[in-house]
Amino acid sequence: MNRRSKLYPDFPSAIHGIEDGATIGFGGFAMPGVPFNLMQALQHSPARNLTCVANTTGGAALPRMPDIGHLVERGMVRKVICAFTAATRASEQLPFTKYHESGEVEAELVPQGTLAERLRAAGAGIPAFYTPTAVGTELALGRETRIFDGREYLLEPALPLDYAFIRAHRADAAGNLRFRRSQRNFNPIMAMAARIVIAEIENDIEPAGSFDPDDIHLAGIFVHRLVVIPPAPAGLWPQLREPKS
Amino acid sequence: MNRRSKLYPDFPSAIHGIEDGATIGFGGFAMPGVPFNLMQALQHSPARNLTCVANTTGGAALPRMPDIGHLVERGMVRKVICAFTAATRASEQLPFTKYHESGEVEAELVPQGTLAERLRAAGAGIPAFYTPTAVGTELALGRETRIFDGREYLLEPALPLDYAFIRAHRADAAGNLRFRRSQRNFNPIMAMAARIVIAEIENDIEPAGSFDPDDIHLAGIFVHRLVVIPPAPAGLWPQLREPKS
Amino acid sequence: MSGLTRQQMADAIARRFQDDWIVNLGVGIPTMCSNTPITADIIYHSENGVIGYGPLTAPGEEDMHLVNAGGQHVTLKPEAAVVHHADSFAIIRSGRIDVTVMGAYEVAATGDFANWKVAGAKGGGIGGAMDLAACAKRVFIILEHTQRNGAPRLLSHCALPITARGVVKLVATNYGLFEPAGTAFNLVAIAPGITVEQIRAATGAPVHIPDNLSTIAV
Amino acid sequence: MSGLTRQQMADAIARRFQDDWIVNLGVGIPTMCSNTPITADIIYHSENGVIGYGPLTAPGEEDMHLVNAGGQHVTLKPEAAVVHHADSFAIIRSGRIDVTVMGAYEVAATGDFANWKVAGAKGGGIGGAMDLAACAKRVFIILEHTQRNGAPRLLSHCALPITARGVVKLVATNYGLFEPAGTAFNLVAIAPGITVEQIRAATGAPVHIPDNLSTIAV
Repeated sequence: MNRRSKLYPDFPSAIHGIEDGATIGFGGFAMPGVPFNLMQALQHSPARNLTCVANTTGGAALPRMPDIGHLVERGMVRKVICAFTAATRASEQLPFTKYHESGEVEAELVPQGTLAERLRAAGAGIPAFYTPTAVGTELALGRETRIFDGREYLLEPALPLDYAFIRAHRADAAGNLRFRRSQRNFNPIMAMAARIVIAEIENDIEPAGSFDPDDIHLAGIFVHRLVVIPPAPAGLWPQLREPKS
Repeated sequence: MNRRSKLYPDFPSAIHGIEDGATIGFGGFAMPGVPFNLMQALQHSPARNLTCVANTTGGAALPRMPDIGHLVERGMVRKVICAFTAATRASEQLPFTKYHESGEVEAELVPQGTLAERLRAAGAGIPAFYTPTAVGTELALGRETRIFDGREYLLEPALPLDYAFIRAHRADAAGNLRFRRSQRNFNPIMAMAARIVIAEIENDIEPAGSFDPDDIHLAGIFVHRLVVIPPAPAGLWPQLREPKS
Repeated sequence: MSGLTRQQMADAIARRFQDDWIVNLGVGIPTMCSNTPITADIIYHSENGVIGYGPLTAPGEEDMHLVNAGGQHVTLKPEAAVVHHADSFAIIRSGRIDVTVMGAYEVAATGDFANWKVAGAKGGGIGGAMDLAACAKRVFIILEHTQRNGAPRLLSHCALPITARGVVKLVATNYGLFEPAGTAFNLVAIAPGITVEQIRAATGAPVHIPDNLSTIAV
Repeated sequence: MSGLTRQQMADAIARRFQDDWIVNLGVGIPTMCSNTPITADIIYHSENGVIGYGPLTAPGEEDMHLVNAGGQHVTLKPEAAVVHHADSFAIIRSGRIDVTVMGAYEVAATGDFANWKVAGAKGGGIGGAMDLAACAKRVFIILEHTQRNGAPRLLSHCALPITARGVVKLVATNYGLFEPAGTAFNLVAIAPGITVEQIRAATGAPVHIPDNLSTIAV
């Protein structure tokens, strides 16, 4: 092997070199699979003018874990691209909302399936595709649509990422990853959409060849940097949500 | 469970009801994952005017196993959609070629990645997408192209199937499937593109819950009929190819 | 709130589920459909890629890697399989969800509904609702019949930005079960203790009453 | 056939591979690149979804579930992973293949090449060639310098239907290594025992000869 090791000793070194203006995607859905530790490290990096892509800007549920809202509060974010940019209940407010309403941060609201497919398209070399989602809604205003077989579809562009921050359960030294249960969610497609993929891993890195090649959820060719999550409290782990009132 | 069993006793019963004019996709690439037994059963069915989708029309290599060429020879096929509709060497000829050249059977030649993506699109509710493949070639003549970010792309439609015939290594009673090694190839995406999925399985059907939910290659909701492949010679199994001269 | 409880509204919807249906339950009251004892053998699908989940996990036994689309910890049935987000929405967009049950702010007689953006807000919370609404075979909605101030939520036309156009097949409120029928709602069944007059007064669209009006069993 | 053998042509290409490259080898002579002893640590990708395969399997030890894109039985390296066909071509179309090495009937100085359809044929055999040619970072071609009748395969313009336009970066023939340069080929290195005059006579486009012409090590 002439290959350089993908293993980084800690989160700050794993996220080194993120340029101002970069587009970063964050995996995860609810608690499982969110790269909490990488997101926390990013808060302390000098990167600015970021475009952040994730399911949600975060902060709606307790306990509050590292999320895009924290980056916004630190003035690091130019734009978010999410399926939730505001709370779904009129009685709630996301931390992000005041920055959005003041015009400080731009937001692109994207249906979750369209978000997933735009990421998948970027990772698959597809520049644009048509989807039935959002046709006839405010999100389609002024947008290009087209009829196929009598049904109207919306043209959607790929959403390529500079970086993907992801979290996985197990990794081998070649960067092959396995996710556990609903931890998988956006993580593989964020990775495939990105130029550089940084993964926090819940277990020690295993030797290449530890996984059956049939049982790899994300091939190592997509994964560039690995960092092992230490036990709590040094490392951040999913917590039980407080029930909604 | 009120659910009807997905298990069928033999290949003829598993392929019952294929209508004239149906579009059928066949998984497999080279020998691994080809549903030889279902294809053999189909040769003896009354279905006619079929549109057949697969990587190749078959018959280029020895030993010759059941392939689309056999269906063509029996007059069952109206059209094929394949990445190989003729041999790549001038010195070879596919069994399909004479039916194609005589105009008896129509052929749509599709680059392999475009074929895979058109199937994937059908299974993902995407009616059409853009791809860089085949731009500037004979296959793009008269076709719609479009520039994104300065690069030219070809519009490609989804390729939905009425039936997918596939082959897998293991199945549970819920129809969850596992493929082994390069047997996976087109099989999961053929299945997702189809209304009805018929799978020949290389091992006895295992109880639901036998597989870790993280290690299922095709979810049972996509799979409608299962049939277990008997040992040779009653069942057809991949053979070693004779080396090309 | 008179008429059906939240669980009874969910029950009235869940009893419509049929064998082999693939069902997606939205956050809130729709989630309660999984508490309804029904004989139909259905498969629950969650946007985050969990196919074949079962009841909520007992407290203390949560699997921290496993939640449904509402972030609740759930159990898995033996037939369960996990896929990634793009494959999960491939299932949705390709029309394989037999019914999606969602909450809403408003439903119109046209079959439109609104559930992602409140009046005057910048931004919204769409999640998977637009994909599900546009692509599921059936959209069932559960919502309180009126707002807290008594204003109707069942309308001739939605005032809020819609989630999808003309897709709602069935609506459960605390007053009854309704079908959007274009310019009016058809009352399918009425909640015990509720009168047709109460419904007409609380609905922002005409309501057709069938000759033999059945009462929802609770 | 004078000049390089088929294996030597493959060797001349394989020695250009660099550490960490993801390499896709086409059927025929390109496959022989995997026989070349090189120090670069590369990863082989096959269209049928095999990432990280190794040498051909020894006779009698074939895994009947495992072949490369040429249908040959191969071994797996420890880092191997298997994906389905759509994901395999996602890797290709998204530009992650560092080099694709293919055979061809013709290559043009313009960087066009033709390898899927013979003259006068109805139908063709494209396989993954058009996807790879359109999307790989580099397209390297290996082919005999001339047809059996002596007609050139390196041309100003392809006569056969092309596979992709303007993509070829490097060409290995039995006569040498060439770079398409628009209206001419640049001769990068010459095969031992071959003369510049032989090359010029057998090439259907102008050939630029560098001042210090190197000879391919065999």
